[in-house]
Amino acid sequence: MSVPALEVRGLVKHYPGVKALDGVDLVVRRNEVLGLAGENGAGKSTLLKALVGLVAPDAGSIHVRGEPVRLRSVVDAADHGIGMVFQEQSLVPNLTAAENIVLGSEGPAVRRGVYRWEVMRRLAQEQLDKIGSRIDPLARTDSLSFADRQMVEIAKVLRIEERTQHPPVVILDEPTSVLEPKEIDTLFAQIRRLREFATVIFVSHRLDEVLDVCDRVTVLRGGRSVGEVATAGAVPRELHRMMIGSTGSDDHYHENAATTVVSEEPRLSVRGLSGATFRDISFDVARGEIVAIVGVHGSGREDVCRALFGAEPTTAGEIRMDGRTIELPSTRAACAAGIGYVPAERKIEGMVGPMSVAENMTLAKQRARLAGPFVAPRKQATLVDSWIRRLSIRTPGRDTPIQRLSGGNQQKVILARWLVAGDVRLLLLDHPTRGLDIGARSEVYRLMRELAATGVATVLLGDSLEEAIGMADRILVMTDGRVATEVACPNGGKPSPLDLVKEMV
Amino acid sequence: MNIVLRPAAVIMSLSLAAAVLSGCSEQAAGGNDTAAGGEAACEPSAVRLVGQVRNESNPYEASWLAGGDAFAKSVGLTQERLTYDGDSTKQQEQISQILAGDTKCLVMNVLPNGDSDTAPIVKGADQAGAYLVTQWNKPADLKPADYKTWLSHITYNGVESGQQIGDALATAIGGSGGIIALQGVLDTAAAKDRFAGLQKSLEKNTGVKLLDQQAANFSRAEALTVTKTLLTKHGDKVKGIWAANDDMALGALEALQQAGLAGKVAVVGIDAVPDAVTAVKNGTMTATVSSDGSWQGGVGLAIGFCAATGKLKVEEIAKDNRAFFAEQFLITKDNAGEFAAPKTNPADFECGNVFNRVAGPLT
Amino acid sequence: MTSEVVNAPRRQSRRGASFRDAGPPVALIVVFLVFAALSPQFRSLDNVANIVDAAAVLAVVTCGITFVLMMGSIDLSAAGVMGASALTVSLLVANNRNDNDFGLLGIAVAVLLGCAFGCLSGLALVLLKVPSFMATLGMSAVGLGVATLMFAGVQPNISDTMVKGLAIERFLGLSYLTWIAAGCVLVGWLVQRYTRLGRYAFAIGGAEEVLALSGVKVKPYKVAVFTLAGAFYGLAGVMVTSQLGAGLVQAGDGYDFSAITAAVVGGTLLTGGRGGIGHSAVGVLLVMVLTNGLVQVGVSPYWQGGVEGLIVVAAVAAAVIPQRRRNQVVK
Amino acid sequence: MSTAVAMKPVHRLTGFMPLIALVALVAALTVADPDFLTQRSLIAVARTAAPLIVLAAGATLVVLCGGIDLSIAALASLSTVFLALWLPELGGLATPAVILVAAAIGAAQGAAHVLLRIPSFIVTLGGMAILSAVALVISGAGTVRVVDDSTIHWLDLYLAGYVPMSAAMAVLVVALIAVVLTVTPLRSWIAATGYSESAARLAGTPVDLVKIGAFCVSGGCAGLAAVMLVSRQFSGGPTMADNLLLPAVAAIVVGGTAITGGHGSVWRSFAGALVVTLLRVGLPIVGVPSAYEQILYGAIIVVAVALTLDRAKVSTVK
Repeated sequence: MSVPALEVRGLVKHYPGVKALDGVDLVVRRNEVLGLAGENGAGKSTLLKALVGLVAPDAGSIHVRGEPVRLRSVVDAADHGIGMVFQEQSLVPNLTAAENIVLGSEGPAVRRGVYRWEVMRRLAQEQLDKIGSRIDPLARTDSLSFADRQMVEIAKVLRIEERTQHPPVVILDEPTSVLEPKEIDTLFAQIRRLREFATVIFVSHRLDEVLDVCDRVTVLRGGRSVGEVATAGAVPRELHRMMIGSTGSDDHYHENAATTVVSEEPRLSVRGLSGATFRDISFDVARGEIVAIVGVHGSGREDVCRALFGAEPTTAGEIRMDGRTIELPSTRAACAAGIGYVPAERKIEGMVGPMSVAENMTLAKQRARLAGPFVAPRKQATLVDSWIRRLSIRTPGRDTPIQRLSGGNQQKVILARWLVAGDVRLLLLDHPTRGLDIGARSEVYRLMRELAATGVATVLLGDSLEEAIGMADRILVMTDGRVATEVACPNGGKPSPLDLVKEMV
Repeated sequence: MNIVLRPAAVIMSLSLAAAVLSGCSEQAAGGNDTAAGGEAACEPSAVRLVGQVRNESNPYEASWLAGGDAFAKSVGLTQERLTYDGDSTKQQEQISQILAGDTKCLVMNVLPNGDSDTAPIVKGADQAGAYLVTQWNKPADLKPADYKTWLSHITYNGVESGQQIGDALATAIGGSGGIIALQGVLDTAAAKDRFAGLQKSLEKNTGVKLLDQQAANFSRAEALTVTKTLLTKHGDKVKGIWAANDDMALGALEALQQAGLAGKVAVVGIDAVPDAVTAVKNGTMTATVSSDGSWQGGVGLAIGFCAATGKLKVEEIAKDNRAFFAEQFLITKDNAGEFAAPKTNPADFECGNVFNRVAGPLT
Repeated sequence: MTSEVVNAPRRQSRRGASFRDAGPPVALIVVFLVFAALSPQFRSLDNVANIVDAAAVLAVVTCGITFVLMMGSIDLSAAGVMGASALTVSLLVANNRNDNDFGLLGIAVAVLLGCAFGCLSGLALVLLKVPSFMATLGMSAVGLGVATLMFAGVQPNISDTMVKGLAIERFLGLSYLTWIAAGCVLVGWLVQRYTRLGRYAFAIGGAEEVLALSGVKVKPYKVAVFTLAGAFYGLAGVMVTSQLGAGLVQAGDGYDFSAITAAVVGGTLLTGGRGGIGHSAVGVLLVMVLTNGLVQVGVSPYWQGGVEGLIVVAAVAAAVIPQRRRNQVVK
Repeated sequence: MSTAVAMKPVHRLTGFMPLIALVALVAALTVADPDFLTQRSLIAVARTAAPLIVLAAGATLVVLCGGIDLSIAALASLSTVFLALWLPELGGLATPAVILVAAAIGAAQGAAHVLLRIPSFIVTLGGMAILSAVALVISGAGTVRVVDDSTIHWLDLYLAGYVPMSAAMAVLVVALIAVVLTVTPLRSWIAATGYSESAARLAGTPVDLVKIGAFCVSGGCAGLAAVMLVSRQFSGGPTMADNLLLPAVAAIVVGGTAITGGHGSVWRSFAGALVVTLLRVGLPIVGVPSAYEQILYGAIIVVAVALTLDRAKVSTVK
């Protein structure tokens, strides 16, 4: 058998108080697509960072084609033929695609500090050709669609080929989390094409995807590799069981906890709502109902969601809450009306990273921690601690900066933000499970069900069609800024993703 | 913040309590309250000489400090040089810091940044019993004669100098034609007086027409741009340029040179900085008015030194000498040679001679 | 002055971007036409040449500051660096203080001194992690101190005909200094468009952490950008000296804020990653047209500063309003 | 988790850095001139620093929100003129009137920044020019003398014979702002706005009001600083406080408040203002020549910022 392209032996990494990697072993064979699965905190990110030289391991070794190596930086890793497509896209938005592709290793495109644009365009084109992308290399990156940017990113990583004579190792960290189904298909086609000349490590929270595109999956748990599965014939549940260490519940979406919607006056009633990117939107959400809005990029569903939170201006239409017409000139007005919003971009729009868990949790509903006009430290402590317990948020304490928590726990704090005052009547959830692992997702789902049971109406922009179908009582399909159709989605009568996709395009 | 907050609150409430208990007072307690006031004469070697000007980076004020140094050296002392970058608050801060030290034999020769800065300096010096001589800027209703240790205020008659150079300019352009005026920093007495002088001159020389007036803030660079703009605005109508100081006049000269008008437009200024005197001598500038920086720097300290050492009794200084215009001369091509190399004359600083250059009481 | 994370949630539409780019030139034309209508002297060819001449020094300073602003940093060291360079050059070329007569070499030394100051600011930023606002403010004070030391009480007047000639001699109706400034703008544009330094400065303003992730060592480029800016200030100090015929400590007074104003009015963002030399050149002209126009139409000197401030705010507002968004971050 | 525990001592130390810098500076000045460390001298420093402290404290709020207020000094100058003009007619009411008007002007600038979406740097830069022009015009471009200063004279007195009233007022203002921020949701709102404006807005924080409020307080503080200056100078002038702008900003940054917003406090600016005052006043007093004084000022301020900056809280330094 040939020497593996990449091998990791007994890698250990300590962070203060945490053992992120506890002797991980990993073998990546040449020209295979290896899936890496594991819950948040299983050590995936740390392992990947170690592989591209961003984290120095405390013990253990990394072997590239049998040779032990020490990777000190991204450049070092690239010299050994290892490159990574980062979860948060790592492109400079105000440079051209070509510049991003050659960034850091311009080679002949820059001679003595002077750019040779034609050479650069050619170099970039070569990379883009490899993956069959037809993006204009000289387009500014921030004018490209998200999926196109992902392509640019892959093209950029493939530049490492030029540094070594051997086939490169390309790491894709959560590449699908923000892609639309069609874009995912394109990406998978690219990955299969990549396999012809490269080795791929693929990381995703969506186990079906992992099984779909990978040849083999290694499962991490608690900083160790706990198993390896050949994907042919494997089912997600088996992987899931290995990831969490026990048999996962079949009821991922907690469907049996779904409340029966009693037909009564709707909690939210939208009539003829129009804005810059959407027109004439009308729908109702009853108390305790979860309504999902699905649609491709550019369907306008995000903007509808933001308009309902007063974060996007509207030009016409009426919004009623519990029968009373409300005006939403600002996000503050929406808050006062009992509307809560969990934005998709958690790190930018959701949380205030350097501020504490307690401050983040009470940011929207200050009233909950006040006595008169003053902050009551005891009241705040009791309140925050109780929500930390109720949502089992894993944090060293309420005063820990939220940026030190894992993604799932951060998201729980953001959700708790709307619950602490107990006055939320409508929740707008924009990709609430983006970037969360299965365990954390499941907890968010459970929470949504619990809230629905108390009568909270929910508008959900799902991370995937499956999620929308699994959680929603009703689904609105949006295309080109309009509601194309409405699909009932009761327990036991769920539509299939295919049916929805047909409506979406 | 919580940790910091508690002691702060305590300190706050304590200090408030203390205030209620003890009431307020005019002056900080402690230190020496002996208002010297000329009672006990100081040993010459114990006198502390302080000279304060805006900055050391212009020729006029540099020569002021040099004059102060020369005087200090003549009596075996050194001058403490203070500069405040034309920053009123910084000047006050420095003064109050100086006055917080030993003020028994302190002599200060100060150039207040503007009229408004004089009162607090005077008040502070008076309370601390420091000898003070101020120059140039002072509000009219504030009079040294009302104070014990504010020995004198020296200035030049800005109206007179503004008028003198205005007249010289009028003569140079043959009594008729358009001129432009470059004003100094608008809220200073010097700028206002000098401009008032120009207006007087214009009343007399009816043929001369003031085409435009702009502020160039006593700055050579600003004068350059403003002059260039005014030259294009008024074109050939400009026969002369009146500048409220020499720096601006020199800036205007550069502008004329760049516009190819060198020698065709008459320029006048005030202050007699070396470059301007040279220019007058060469004929590129028409006239300037002397104000002798090094003499000002020396004589202010000398008056204070004489008073501190008891050679000059404050009560005995003639009332007219407590606030006076110093002699100034119109410098034209004829007499420029005499002013080309200003020297300090130690004799000027003898206690008997310090008021020799009094041209008249302040009006 | 913050860096937004790479993938801004809502992209600028391309139309919005072009709006921003078109705003300042349109404002320039409008302001010019307004003054031209109000004052016949303003629209004379002489005055237009005068405006362009007067813009020379500010243009050079703004060239330097633009690169720093593109990175998202700020530079307040122009005043000090120009003062030091003005004194240096006036003491090195033929002058009344000493027997030096180094001519062009003197100019080169002054520019190099500017580089050194810029380099120090940059080093303070990357090594000591002092925000550029403070690092350059401190450097400005140091520059003024050095200049005052060299001044030593006597104004150095230059007699070097070559240096003085730069301000006096004309080519095609504009002074040599103006052509030098035009050259600087061209060089600046080339640097910004065609060199790694320029493109990286732009990229640092866009997403600094991405550069680091791509294995680019950002720090040397930051220092280099400040050094380049210092060179421009050094040259500007020489130009002021040539105009005034003397080395003044105050040579750079006020240029720091005017240059930032010019750059921002031209459409360069203080947060970095947007704008450039072309924008700044338009901004410089806009500021100069305003200054000149207000004098030409006879606005009282008391009010000139205020009216200028008002128009600058209005110009920026006019450029910004078409692309206002409700949830926009403005610092 | 032990992370937090391990961080604490370091964190505490950085919190005290402005204070340490202050003490070090006093020590250095004392070494240079032993006469510097006298009671009277320190009292004079406290009195001197008062207007700067108040100015810096107000502007700190704007900086915490992620903006900058360049108009404070010009606004203080204008306020001195207002006060000097109004004292004869309004008497004791002139002081609150001036503070209110200054606060209103600050709020107006804040509103322009928020509503027109113009960067605060530009709004306040323009504001600086406009306010200066107004001050020049209404004062007739000259100093306005205060003949009867009886109603503001109290600011120039000494509490208990030692504490300058202006300094006590400055401490009071700083403490008041700090206390109000801590015991109300304002601190969370301001910090959230400064760290991440979009996140703050989407959490329903009244970002616009918070910003306008910060500018309003900044303006009010400029007004109060103006009252202190007038009580010290016995007059108002259209350019009187102009030179305090850069020292005030320097005070904020030297205190360790992040110029990018979010992290910092008014107490830090308090210490920063004392450091800057000591540099402005102390260096020439202990006999440093003018040219070297500027060089030292520049160098020390850079080093002081390097010391006080809390690198754990401020990720990117621009």
